[in-house]
Amino acid sequence: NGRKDKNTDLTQLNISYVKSPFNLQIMVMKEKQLLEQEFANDGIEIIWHEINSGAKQAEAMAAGSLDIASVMNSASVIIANSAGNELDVIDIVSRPEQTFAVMVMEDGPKTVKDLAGKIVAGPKGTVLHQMLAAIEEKEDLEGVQLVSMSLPQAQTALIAGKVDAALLAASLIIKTQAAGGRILTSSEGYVVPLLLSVSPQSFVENHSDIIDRYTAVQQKAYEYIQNNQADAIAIGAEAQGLSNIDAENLFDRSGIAREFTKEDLSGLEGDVDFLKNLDMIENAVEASCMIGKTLNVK
Amino acid sequence: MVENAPEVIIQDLNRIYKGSDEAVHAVKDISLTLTPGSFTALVGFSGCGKTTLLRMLAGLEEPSSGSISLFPENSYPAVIFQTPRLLPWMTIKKNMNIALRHRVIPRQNKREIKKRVHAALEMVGLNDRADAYPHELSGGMAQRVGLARALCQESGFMLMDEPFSSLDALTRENLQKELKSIWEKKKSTTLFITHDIAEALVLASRILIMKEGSIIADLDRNDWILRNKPEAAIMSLMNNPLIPRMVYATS
Amino acid sequence: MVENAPEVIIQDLNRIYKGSDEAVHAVKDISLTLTPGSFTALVGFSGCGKTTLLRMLAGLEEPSSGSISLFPENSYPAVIFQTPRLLPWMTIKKNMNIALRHRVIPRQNKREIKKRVHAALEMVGLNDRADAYPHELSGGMAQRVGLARALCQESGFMLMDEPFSSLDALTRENLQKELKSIWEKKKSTTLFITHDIAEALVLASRILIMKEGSIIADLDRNDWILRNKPEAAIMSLMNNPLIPRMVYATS
Amino acid sequence: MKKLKWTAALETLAVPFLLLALWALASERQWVHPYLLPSPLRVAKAALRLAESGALFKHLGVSFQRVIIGFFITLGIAVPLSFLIHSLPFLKRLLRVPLEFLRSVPPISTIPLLILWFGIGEASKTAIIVMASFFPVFLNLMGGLNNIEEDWKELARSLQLDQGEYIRFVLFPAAFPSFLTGIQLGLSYCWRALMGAEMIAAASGLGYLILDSQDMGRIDRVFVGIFTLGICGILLDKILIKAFNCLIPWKDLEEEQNW
Amino acid sequence: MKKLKWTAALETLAVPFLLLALWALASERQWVHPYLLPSPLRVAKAALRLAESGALFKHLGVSFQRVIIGFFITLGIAVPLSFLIHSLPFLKRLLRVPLEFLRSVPPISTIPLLILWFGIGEASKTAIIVMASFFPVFLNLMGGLNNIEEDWKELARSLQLDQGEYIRFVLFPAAFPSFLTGIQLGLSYCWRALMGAEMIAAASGLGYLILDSQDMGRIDRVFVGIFTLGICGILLDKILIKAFNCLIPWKDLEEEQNW
Ligand SMILES: Nc1ncnc2c1ncn2[C@@H]1O[C@H](COP(=O)(O)OP(=O)(O)OP(=O)(O)O)[C@@H](O)[C@H]1O
Ligand SMILES: Nc1ncnc2c1ncn2[C@@H]1O[C@H](COP(=O)(O)OP(=O)(O)OP(=O)(O)O)[C@@H](O)[C@H]1O
Ligand SMILES: [Mg+2]
Ligand SMILES: [Mg+2]
Repeated sequence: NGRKDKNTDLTQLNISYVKSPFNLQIMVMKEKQLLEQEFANDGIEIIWHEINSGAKQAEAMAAGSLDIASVMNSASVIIANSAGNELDVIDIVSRPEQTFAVMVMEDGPKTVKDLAGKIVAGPKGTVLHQMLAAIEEKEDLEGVQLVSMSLPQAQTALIAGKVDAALLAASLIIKTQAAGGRILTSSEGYVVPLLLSVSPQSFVENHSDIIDRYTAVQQKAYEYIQNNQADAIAIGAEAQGLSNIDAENLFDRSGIAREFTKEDLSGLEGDVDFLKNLDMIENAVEASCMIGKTLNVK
Repeated sequence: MVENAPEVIIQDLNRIYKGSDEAVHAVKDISLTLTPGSFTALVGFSGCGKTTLLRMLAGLEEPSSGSISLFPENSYPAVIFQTPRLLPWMTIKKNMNIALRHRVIPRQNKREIKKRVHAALEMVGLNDRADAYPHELSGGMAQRVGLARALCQESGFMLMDEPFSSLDALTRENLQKELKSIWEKKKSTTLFITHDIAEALVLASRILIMKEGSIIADLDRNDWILRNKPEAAIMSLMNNPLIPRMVYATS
Repeated sequence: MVENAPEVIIQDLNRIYKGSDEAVHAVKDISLTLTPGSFTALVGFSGCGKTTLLRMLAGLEEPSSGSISLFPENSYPAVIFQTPRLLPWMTIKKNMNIALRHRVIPRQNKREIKKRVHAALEMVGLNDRADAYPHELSGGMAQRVGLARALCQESGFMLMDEPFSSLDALTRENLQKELKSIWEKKKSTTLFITHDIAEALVLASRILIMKEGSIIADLDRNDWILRNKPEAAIMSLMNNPLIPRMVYATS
Repeated sequence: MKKLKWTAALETLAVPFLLLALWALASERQWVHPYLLPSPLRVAKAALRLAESGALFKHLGVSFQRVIIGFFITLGIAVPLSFLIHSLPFLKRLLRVPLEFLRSVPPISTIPLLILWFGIGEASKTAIIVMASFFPVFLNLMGGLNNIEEDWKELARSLQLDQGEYIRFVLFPAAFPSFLTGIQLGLSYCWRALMGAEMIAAASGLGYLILDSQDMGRIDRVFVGIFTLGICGILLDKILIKAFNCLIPWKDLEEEQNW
Repeated sequence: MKKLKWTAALETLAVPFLLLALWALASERQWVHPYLLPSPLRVAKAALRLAESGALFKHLGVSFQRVIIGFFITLGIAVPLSFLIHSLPFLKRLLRVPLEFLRSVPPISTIPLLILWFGIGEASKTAIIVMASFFPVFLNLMGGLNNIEEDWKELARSLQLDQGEYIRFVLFPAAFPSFLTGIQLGLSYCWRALMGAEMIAAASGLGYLILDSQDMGRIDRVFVGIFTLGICGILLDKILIKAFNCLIPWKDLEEEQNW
């Protein structure tokens, strides 16, 4: 009953709408209005906010402007939590091992080993950075120099021949391929990136039923995708303004996931260590503390 | 209509400019009373401090020491500056209008304002140029607009700094007559700076001669010294470096 | 030194201003020759077109029609404007200096420039204010600086627009004398606008009377009409509305 | 007269056409990678596609509204504030340091605070635009007000103009040229600020179009966005000047325009 | 006199202190999420940490250099260009459209082109700064030049000043108040542009510090960056005015300063 009271205060639900890299569940949920239908009877209005950046979603949640971040990468979640912005993982969206890649131009380094001593462009402190660090470690490379820039700039710098390699994701991979680029390696075998749904801890505590219903809807979207793959991909293509072929390509790389597993949890722990080792977070956080109380780790 | 004309009492007035090169003692220890409704001319060499004195009376310059008192206190002078000072972004008519907004009561009385502006421009012979902008006027025309603006304020206190300097002899003579007749009707307390001694003699009942910041002579028009060849007399007074402070008016 | 003084030939000169209210025909069909080394005074009512004519001679205003020719062609006038036009961001000395940079050859001759500036300021009695800024001067002082600036250029062609209008009688008389003696030495072709007919008679050998844009009389100082009461004669000429174009000089 | 107009138009458009030709040549000859410098034709096609689908107009409309609102808020703060500061010296001493401080702070650096105060809706976007365009308007107007000639102040005093009349008849007309520079600069900085503003949770707008196209690797659309911004900037500037021209009869601003 | 100075300082610092107190109170009472508004103490600690490690000075040094270089390039282009356009009207007609266009284009939207032309080194960062600060300087100077009184032009003509003397003695002094507004605005926009500039492959600089800290959720460091920018902006402005004061003896700029 107490819960019900809290529900009645809630007249709107602010959710971020993150399309890229290729978060098909979210796109299906929004385009098919699954959440709107779910909450229609409670008089809860769903408000979508298009925010791609993890950092900005974290800020918006701290400000109370955002209740659920539909997709955040694990690094952003850890960084926010470490800085005292308590956010809980409420669901998994995908493990996009194929979505992130090191790319070079045709005449660039031939193998991963050739990256030694090269200049690589990409965003610092993200899963891409983590991927590069993992490659360096695993392949025992020396002198790889990361120049920090955003993805579009990294792509431009690569194509303009100003850097030897670039860390890219999703659409930009396809576009770079079209522009004569080549995938040197994806993150597969080096790191498992995690894309997660997140909500402020206070919100999870006060509105666990809402969270449950949200994850259930996301589950429904997942099932819809499995059962009507072509339709779903068409929705994604429409939402992102891509051709169906590109969309399918992206979908195949997106590694969409159904449930948060024990491996994911240890992956999250690994991410914490990575960020800590690079001095990008000050306070280590327990991975388990970031798991929302509603989340069922399988 | 002397009720509107204030009495002006100046006591030990001094003005020292701290210039970029040296300090200039522009007005030195001037004490003076302008009786209500009097017309006083102020003459003196270029740079002797006439404008400075007038500006202090107009409240535009702070005295370095000394005081200026007006009775009644709320008297406000109509000022003619040494340069015409017409706002370049307004037509002549508009320039005149804004001078009247506070003078014509009730303020809403647009017709009265219009009438006065018309009459004043008529007097200076510029009615046909009412819609021109200041930069389209000749030097003398601009000066006449400045005069018209001051006269149409119908103030009981007039401060005029060489209002006729850029006018030809005939226009000047006509305007002197106009000014005289207006003053005769209105009897405003008037201080009139001029370089033309004949003009001072025609218009003023009292003539002050200023030199190096001081009033060196204070003459009444009926003074014996002005009986014959008054111009020569005034010139010689102005020229005499020895006179400490001669007040002929009292003699 | 007449070699530097140009001959000025004005033919069918017209100037029409398209003002914001109405068109003004400021100069009407003027044809005129100023002989080399002559001193000509130009008198007329306020707004009759004197300044416009002078500005066209100075090359500051385009004629609407007609032509102005100078012999020799490269003559450049020293101009005294109706307002002093001193650059407010420079001291008096600097204002004078920049007028001389092109006149003193070789240009590097700083000493010569200094000497001339000193002499010119001396003449107008403002040497002690050489380091003051224009806004620190009285109206008459600023006008005298304008005069000094034009005179120190030592040009063979002088255009002066009421250079003494804000000066007291004595200063004016002194400067008239100075100007006369300079002109006598240098014999520049000079056009001198004034409102003071006595001044025109003292200085000029030829007097032009302008009315409503036209030259209505062209008098030589020795003309019979100026034999007695010349001022009254000129005034009556100026006033007569019927005279079409009287050229007395030739009579 | 007609001929004159022709040559004027020719001169005006010469450089743009030259640049266009150069661009066409550069992409034709593949001097640079065609991905980074798409051909004019491709950009035109992208523009057409965006226009046909109506997306371009939606983006434009949204951004236009933001620019207008932001600009008028800027005017609404900067104009009264500068007149107030001009007439009340203690306000100047009070506000000097905070305003000087804000002057060098990049609006986008304050996004966390803006989100905190204004949320992620329109308000914080508008705040970015206001911050970006405030100082050109404010400083220019202050400059204009402070450089007014002493003569006019004295005249106003001697004519006993009250504060309102003084502002209307003397202060504002005298400061007007500077004010004009200020609003022209301010308006451009409104357009420019769109990118920063639409970084915050936007789903449409020209800034969003550019950002999103960059993310999606659609450089042709980035160009469409840039051109739309540039052209709209020119047009809005013209309209604004015309509007001010109607309000202020004593000057022909189109001629007066600083350039 | 001493007392006067005291009250002046008090007035100047009143608002900053008030804001500081409010901030302290807000974070003490936890009116807002401490993640978005860290306490003054935490910000001070972060600043101290950054200062101790020398990182802050490194960032500051790098950014300062970029600002200075960018600003002088802006001056170097805008000043001669505006004088040229002022004296050669055909140049105005030629360059009008391209410059009007650029006026509303956000510098950061051109990053792809800048990377293409200038690479990822200092040049493209400088280009961003120049683009951001060019128009305030240019438009203000144009405004100043075009609003010069006809009287002075005539005087210059009648004194036969040559072009150089005309510029030196007449044009520049007359346009100076506007120019001053322009450079003050330009300088602030240089500081502001650091964020955009240091988006391009930077590893240090205050803009980078802010961006990186935003990404890393270190809002306390964002504040350190903002404060450093704001304070350095004030200081550099003061120094610049002093320097100009030495160059230009005819005015006391510190008093003349628009505010
Ligand atoms: N820029 C202008 N635009 C329009 N009309 C003008 C302009 N300059 C002068 N005029 C008009 O031309 C006529 C002649 O003016 P001008 O200045 O030549 O007179 P002036 O003889 O010098 O008079 P004053 O003795 O008063 O100086 C006047 O009617 C004046 O209004
Ligand atoms: N703002 C100022 N700063 C410094 N000195 C000034 C200032 N105004 C006037 N002076 C000086 O004060 C003295 C008197 O000037 P004032 O203008 O009163 O003379 P004036 O009698 O009106 O002369 P004129 O007949 O030439 O107009 C002059 O020496 C002048 O240089
Ligand atoms: Mg005076
Ligand atoms: Mg004249």
